Amino acid sequence: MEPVYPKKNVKLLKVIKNRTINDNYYVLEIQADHNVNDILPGQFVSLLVEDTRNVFLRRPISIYDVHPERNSIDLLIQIVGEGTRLLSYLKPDDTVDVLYPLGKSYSILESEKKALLIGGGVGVAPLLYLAKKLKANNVDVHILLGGRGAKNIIETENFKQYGKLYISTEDASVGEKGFVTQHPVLQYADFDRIYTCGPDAMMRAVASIAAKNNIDCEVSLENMMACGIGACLCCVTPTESGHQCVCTDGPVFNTKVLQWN
Amino acid sequence: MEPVYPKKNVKLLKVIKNRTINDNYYVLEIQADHNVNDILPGQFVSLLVEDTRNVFLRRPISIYDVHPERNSIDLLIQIVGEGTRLLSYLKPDDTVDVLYPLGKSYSILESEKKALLIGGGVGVAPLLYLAKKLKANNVDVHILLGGRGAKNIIETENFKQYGKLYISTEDASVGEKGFVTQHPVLQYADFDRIYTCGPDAMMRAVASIAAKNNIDCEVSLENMMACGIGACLCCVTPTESGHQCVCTDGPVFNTKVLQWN
Amino acid sequence: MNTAVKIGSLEFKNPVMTASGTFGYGPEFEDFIDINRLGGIVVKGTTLHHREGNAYPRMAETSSGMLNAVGLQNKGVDVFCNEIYHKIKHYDTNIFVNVSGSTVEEYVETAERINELEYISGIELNISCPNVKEGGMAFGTSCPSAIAVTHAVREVYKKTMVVKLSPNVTNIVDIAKAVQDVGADGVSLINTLLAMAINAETRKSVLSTITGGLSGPAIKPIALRMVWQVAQAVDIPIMGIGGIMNATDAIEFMLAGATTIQVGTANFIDPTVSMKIVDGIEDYMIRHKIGDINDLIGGMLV
Amino acid sequence: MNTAVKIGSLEFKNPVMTASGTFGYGPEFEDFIDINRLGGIVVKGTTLHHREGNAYPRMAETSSGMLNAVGLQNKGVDVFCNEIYHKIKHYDTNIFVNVSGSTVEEYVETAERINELEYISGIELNISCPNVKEGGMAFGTSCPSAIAVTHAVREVYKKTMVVKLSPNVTNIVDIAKAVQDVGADGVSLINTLLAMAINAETRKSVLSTITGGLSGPAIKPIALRMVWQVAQAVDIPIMGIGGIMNATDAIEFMLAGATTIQVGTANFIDPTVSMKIVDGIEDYMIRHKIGDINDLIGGMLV
Ligand SMILES: Cc1cc2nc3c(=O)[nH]c(=O)nc-3n(C[C@H](O)[C@H](O)[C@H](O)COP(=O)(O)OP(=O)(O)OC[C@H]3O[C@@H](n4cnc5c(N)ncnc54)[C@H](O)[C@@H]3O)c2cc1C
Ligand SMILES: Cc1cc2nc3c(=O)[nH]c(=O)nc-3n(C[C@H](O)[C@H](O)[C@H](O)COP(=O)(O)OP(=O)(O)OC[C@H]3O[C@@H](n4cnc5c(N)ncnc54)[C@H](O)[C@@H]3O)c2cc1C
Ligand SMILES: Cc1cc2nc3c(=O)[nH]c(=O)nc-3n(C[C@H](O)[C@H](O)[C@H](O)COP(=O)(O)O)c2cc1C
Ligand SMILES: Cc1cc2nc3c(=O)[nH]c(=O)nc-3n(C[C@H](O)[C@H](O)[C@H](O)COP(=O)(O)O)c2cc1C
Ligand code: FES
Ligand code: FES
Repeated sequence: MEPVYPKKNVKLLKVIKNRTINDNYYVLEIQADHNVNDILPGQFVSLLVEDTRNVFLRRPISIYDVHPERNSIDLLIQIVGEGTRLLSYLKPDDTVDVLYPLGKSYSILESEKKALLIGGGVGVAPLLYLAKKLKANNVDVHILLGGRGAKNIIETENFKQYGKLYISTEDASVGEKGFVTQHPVLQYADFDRIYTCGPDAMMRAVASIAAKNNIDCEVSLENMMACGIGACLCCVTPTESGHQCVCTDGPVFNTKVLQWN
Repeated sequence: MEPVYPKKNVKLLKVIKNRTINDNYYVLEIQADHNVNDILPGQFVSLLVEDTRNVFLRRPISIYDVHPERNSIDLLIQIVGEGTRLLSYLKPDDTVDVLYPLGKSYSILESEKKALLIGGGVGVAPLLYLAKKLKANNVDVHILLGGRGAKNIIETENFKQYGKLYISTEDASVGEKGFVTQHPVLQYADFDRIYTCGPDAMMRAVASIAAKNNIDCEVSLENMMACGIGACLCCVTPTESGHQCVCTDGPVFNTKVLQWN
Repeated sequence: MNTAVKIGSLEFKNPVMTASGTFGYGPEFEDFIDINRLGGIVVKGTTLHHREGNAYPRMAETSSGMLNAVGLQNKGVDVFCNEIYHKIKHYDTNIFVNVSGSTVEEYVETAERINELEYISGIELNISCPNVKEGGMAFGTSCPSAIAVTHAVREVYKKTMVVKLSPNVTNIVDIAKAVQDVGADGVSLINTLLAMAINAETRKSVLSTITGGLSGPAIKPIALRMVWQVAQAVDIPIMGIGGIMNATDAIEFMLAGATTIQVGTANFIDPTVSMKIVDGIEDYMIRHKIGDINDLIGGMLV
Repeated sequence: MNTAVKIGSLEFKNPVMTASGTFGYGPEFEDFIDINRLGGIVVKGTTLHHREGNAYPRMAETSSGMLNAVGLQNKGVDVFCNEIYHKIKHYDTNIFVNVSGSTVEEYVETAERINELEYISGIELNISCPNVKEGGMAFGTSCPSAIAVTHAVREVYKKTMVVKLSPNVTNIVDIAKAVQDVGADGVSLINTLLAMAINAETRKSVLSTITGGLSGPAIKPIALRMVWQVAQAVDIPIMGIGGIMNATDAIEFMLAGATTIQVGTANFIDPTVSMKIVDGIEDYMIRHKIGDINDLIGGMLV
C-alpha cells in the first residue's frame, strides 16, 4: 500500500543550528513550516544555493532526522564540492530555500520483524530517521555503518539509540576490517529486510547478498537531479518497467525492480 | 608632462573598515600592498565580486582617499545594483580582489592658483583625494557638491578640511536650490581650472560653462568597463584623436579633447 | 489593464507559458502553483511510439546553465490521449502538445491523434530536439526538411500549430520564414543549443550521449537575438524561450518581439517561478503605465 | 615532463595562449605576468586600414558572460608593423596576428604585410567577427566564402596560418574541413556567438549595434562541443577557445581534441589567469602522472 505523502512545498526556511561533525560533515537543523510528523523516512529535500556561477541547480539532501517537538528537520551533509561547501557556511537565523519533502520513503517492517540497515559514508543520512521509525514500530533494528576509515564513521551515538550498532572500515581504524559486505553480521542472514544507502558499488554488493539469501532489500539511490519533482526526466534509473525517476519513483527502490546487471 | 603612474597589480587585499554613510552609500577602507603615496587623484581600482551569476565582470571604483599612515585606501561606493550591494556586505578582515591603481589622474594646479571642484552624487568620490593634493600644493580650493536632495549630499565634513564648501540640491533641502550649474559660485568665473565628476549631463553642462568662460576643465568619465587595463577596447569615448579608452587614456580627460557635441 | 495576447485566433490570458520538457504534464507542479493562472503550458515532447530516452547520465550542470540529454522519453501518443490527457484537460489554460518524430509520417500520425483532443489548444512541432539520433533537430536545421514536416502536419492538424525552431543554425530567419510560408501559425524559439561537458578528473564525457542541449540563463542573450531577428522578418507571432528566470527577462523577450514567453529551466530552480513572472509582468505594466501588454511586443527602442 | 605542443612545424612551449581582442598586444599585461611563459599570444584583430570600431556602448554583462561589439577597432596594419610590432617582437613566445578584412583583397594585403615580419609566428585568419557590417563573420558562415579567403591568403602567407571559425553556423565541421582542404595549418574555435541584450527599464538595446558577440563561461559547453566535433573530422590541429577560466577548463578542451587553448574573457576578470592555467596544467599532469601533454589531446574516454 502506498503511504500518504505530504504535499510538496518550496519555502525560505530558517536555519536553527549548524553543527560541525568534522572537516567533511555537518548537520543543518532547519525550521520546517508545516507538520514534520508526516515526513517519511527516505524522503529528501532540495536546497537552493543562491546566485553562484557554477552551482546552478538545487542540491538534493536526505532528511536525516525530524524533531516534532520543535517542528524541525536535520540534514546531514558531506562537503564534496562547491554547493555543499557553500551550504556549510549557513548560520543560525540565516534562511535557505528548501523544496520539500520529496521522493518515496522506505517501507516500514511490521513489528517484531528483524531489520538490517547498512550505510556507507554519507549514505547513513536517510537511515537514522528510518531506524527511529522502525524502533517505534517495535522492529528489531541492527545497523551496520561502513567507511574508508574512522573519520567516515560518524554519528554512532545517535544511531545507537535505535538499534544494535556494527562498524566496519576498510583500513580497520575502527570496527571490523573490510567492506560492509564482509562484516560478520551479514553472515547471519536472518533479516526480514535489508535497507541500505551508500556508494553505488556498495549498494549493489549488498543487494546481491540479499538476493542470494532471499532477503527483501530496499536501496536509496543517488542521481544527478535537475528538478527533484519528476518534471525533467533527467534522474532516471533502469527498472523492470523502464526508466523511472529517482526523484519521484524513488529515491528508495526495492532492488527487485532495478535492472542492476 | 605625464605623471609617473605606479605599476598595476591584482591582489587579494584585506578590508580594514566598512563605514555606512546611509542606506545608499558606504566607505570601504582597504589595506594596500604597496606604497599608496604614489597613487594619484582620479585613479581607480577595480573590484571583483566573486562567484555570482550576474555580476561577472569587475566593478570600477574611484579612489576616494589614501591614508599613507596605515598604507590604506578608501573607496566611497553607492549601492546601485547587485555588485555594489554585494560589496557592501564586506566586513573588516574579509578579503577582496583588487586590481589597482588604474587610469590617468587629474592634473594638479600650480600653487596659488584657484580651483573649483564640482561633484554630483557619488561623483564626489575622486574629488576628495584631489582636494587634499591641491591643498597640499597650496591651491585655493573651492568645492561644490550637488545632488537631488539632502541625502545625496554626503561627506561634507571630510571635504571641508580641504577647501571652501558650497552645496546645491534640486529640492533645496540643503544649500542652494537647483542644479550645480545654477549655483552662484559659478557666476564668479575666476577659476583657473574646474574639476568635475558626476552624472554625464551635469559634467557636460559644467564643461560648457567652463568653455564659455575660457576655464580649463577636467572631467572624470564613467563607462562600462570589461578589463580596466586597455585590453578590451570596450570603454571608449570619442575624442579629437578618435576613440580613446576611458580606463587607460582616462577616466580623467580635459574636456577640450572630448567630442561632446 | 489588458494582459491577454493572441496567436492566430487563440487567446492567452497572459503571455506566460511553460516550456516543453521542463514542466512535465502539469500535475507535477500542482502542489506549488495554480496552473490556471498561466497563459499556457506546453507538455513534454510526445512521439508516436513509447520512447525510453537516453541512458543515464542525462544531465550536467554548467555555468549559469545545464545540459540535458533526455532524448524525448515519453509513453507515446496513445498513452497521452488515453490517460494523461484526462488528468489535465480540465486546466483552464491553453495546453499545447510538443510533437516530435523520427520521420514525417510519425509527426503526421501523432498530430492526427492530438487533433482529436478537444481541450488541447494546439501543437508545438518540435523540429529542434538535439538529443535524438533520428529526426528531431535534423528537421529543423535545413529549410527543405523544415518545410516538408511543417507542410505535412499542417494538412492534418486543424488548430493552432507553432513550430519550435533550433538555434543550431546559420540563419534562423530563413527557417522561420520557410515554416511561415507553409502555414505555421507561429514559431517558438529557441530550443537548446548543442553542447557538451567533460569531467577532467575522470576524463569522461559527462553525458551518456556525449553531447546534449544547453539551456538556462547562459543562453538568454543568444535566444533574445534570435527572437529579435525573427521578429523583424516574419508576420506570425513568436513564443520566446531561452533562459527566462524572472519577469524582467520575460519583458526583454517581449520587447524583442515575442508575443508569449515560455519558462523552461527556471521551473527546476523555483517551481513557483511562473507565477512570479505573471505577477512581475503586471507590476512592470503598472510601473511603466502600460495599459495593454500588446504594446510591449516588439517595443524595443532602437 | 613535456608540455610542448606543435601546430605544423611550429612549436609552443606549452598549450596556453591568449585570445585575440582580450589581451591587447601584450604590453597591457606586462605589469601582471611574464608573457614569455605563455605558449603564444594572439594580438588584437588587425585590418588593412585604421578602424574606429563601433560606437559606445560596446559591452554588456550577461549571466556568466559578456557581450562585446568592439568592431575591430585598430590602427591598421601599417601602424602595427611600424610601431606596435617593435614593442612586442622581443617576446619569447609565439605571436599570432589576428587578421580581418571587408574583402578578400584586404585580407590578402594585410597578410602580405604581416608575412614580412620576422618575429611573428603566424596569422589567425578571422572569418568570424560578428561585430562588423562587412566581411568578418560573413566569410566564416559559408563554405565557398571561407574557402575563397583562406585560399587567397594561403597563396601569400608562408608561415603558420590558422583559421578562426564562427560558431554561428549549422555545421562547423564542414567549414573546418573546407579550410583544411585549402591549406590551413590549423583552426581556432570558437569566436563569439551572436547575441543581444535589452534593458527592460529603458526599453533600449544595451549595445549601440543591437547585437554583439557573447563570450565567457556561458558559452564553454558550446565551444567544447564544437572542438570535439571538429577534432573528429579534421587532421589539422585545433586551438580551443571559449569560456576557459581555469586549468580544468583548459584540460577539458584538450581532452576534446584541442592542441592549444586560448584564454579570452577570463583575462579581464583576472589578468594573471593565464599563468595560473600554465601552472595548473602542470599540476594536473603531475597528479595524473602524464609525462607528455600530447597524450591529453583528444584523450576523452568515451
Ligand atoms: C536523493 C538524494 C539524497 C542525497 N542525500 C544526501 C545527504 O543526505 N547528504 C549529502 O551530503 N549528500 C546527499 N546527496 C548527494 C548530494 O546531493 C551531492 O553530494 C551534492 O549535490 C553535491 O553538490 P556539490 O555542489 O557540493 O558538489 P558538485 O561539485 O556539484 O559535485 C560533486 C560530486 O557530487 C555529485 N553530484 C553533483 N550534483 C549532484 C546531484 N544533483 N545529485 C547527485 N549527485 C550529485 C557529482 O557527480 C560529483 O561527483 C543526495 C543525493 C540524492 C540524489
Ligand atoms: C572609472 C570609474 C570610477 C567609478 N567610481 C565609482 C565610485 O567611486 N563609487 C561608486 O559608487 N561608483 C563608481 N563608479 C560606478 C560603478 O562602477 C558602478 O556603479 C558599478 O559598476 C555598478 O555595479 P552594480 O553591479 O552595483 O550595478 P549594475 O546592476 O551592474 O548596474 C547599475 C548601473 O550601473 C551602471 N554600470 C554597471 N557596470 C558598470 C561599469 N563597469 N562601469 C560603469 N558603469 C556601470 C549600469 O549601466 C547601470 O546603470 C565608477 C565607474 C567608473 C567607470
Ligand atoms: C530537461 C529538458 C527537457 C526538454 N525537453 C524538451 C522537449 O521534450 N521538447 C522540446 O521541444 N523542448 C524540450 N526542452 C527545451 C525547452 O523546452 C527549452 O526550449 C529550452 O530549455 C530553452 O529554454 P530555457 O533556457 O528556459 O530552459 C527541454 C529542456 C530541458 C532542460
Ligand atoms: C572584447 C572582445 C574583443 C574581441 N576581439 C576579437 C578580435 O579582434 N578578433 C577575434 O578573432 N576574436 C575576438 N574576440 C573573440 C575572442 O578572441 C574569443 O574567441 C571569444 O571571446 C571566446 O573566448 P572567451 O569566452 O574565452 O572570451 C573578442 C572577444 C572579446 C570579449
Ligand atoms: S530530477 Fe527531474 S525528474 Fe527527477
Ligand atoms: S575596459 Fe577594457 S579597454 Fe577599457
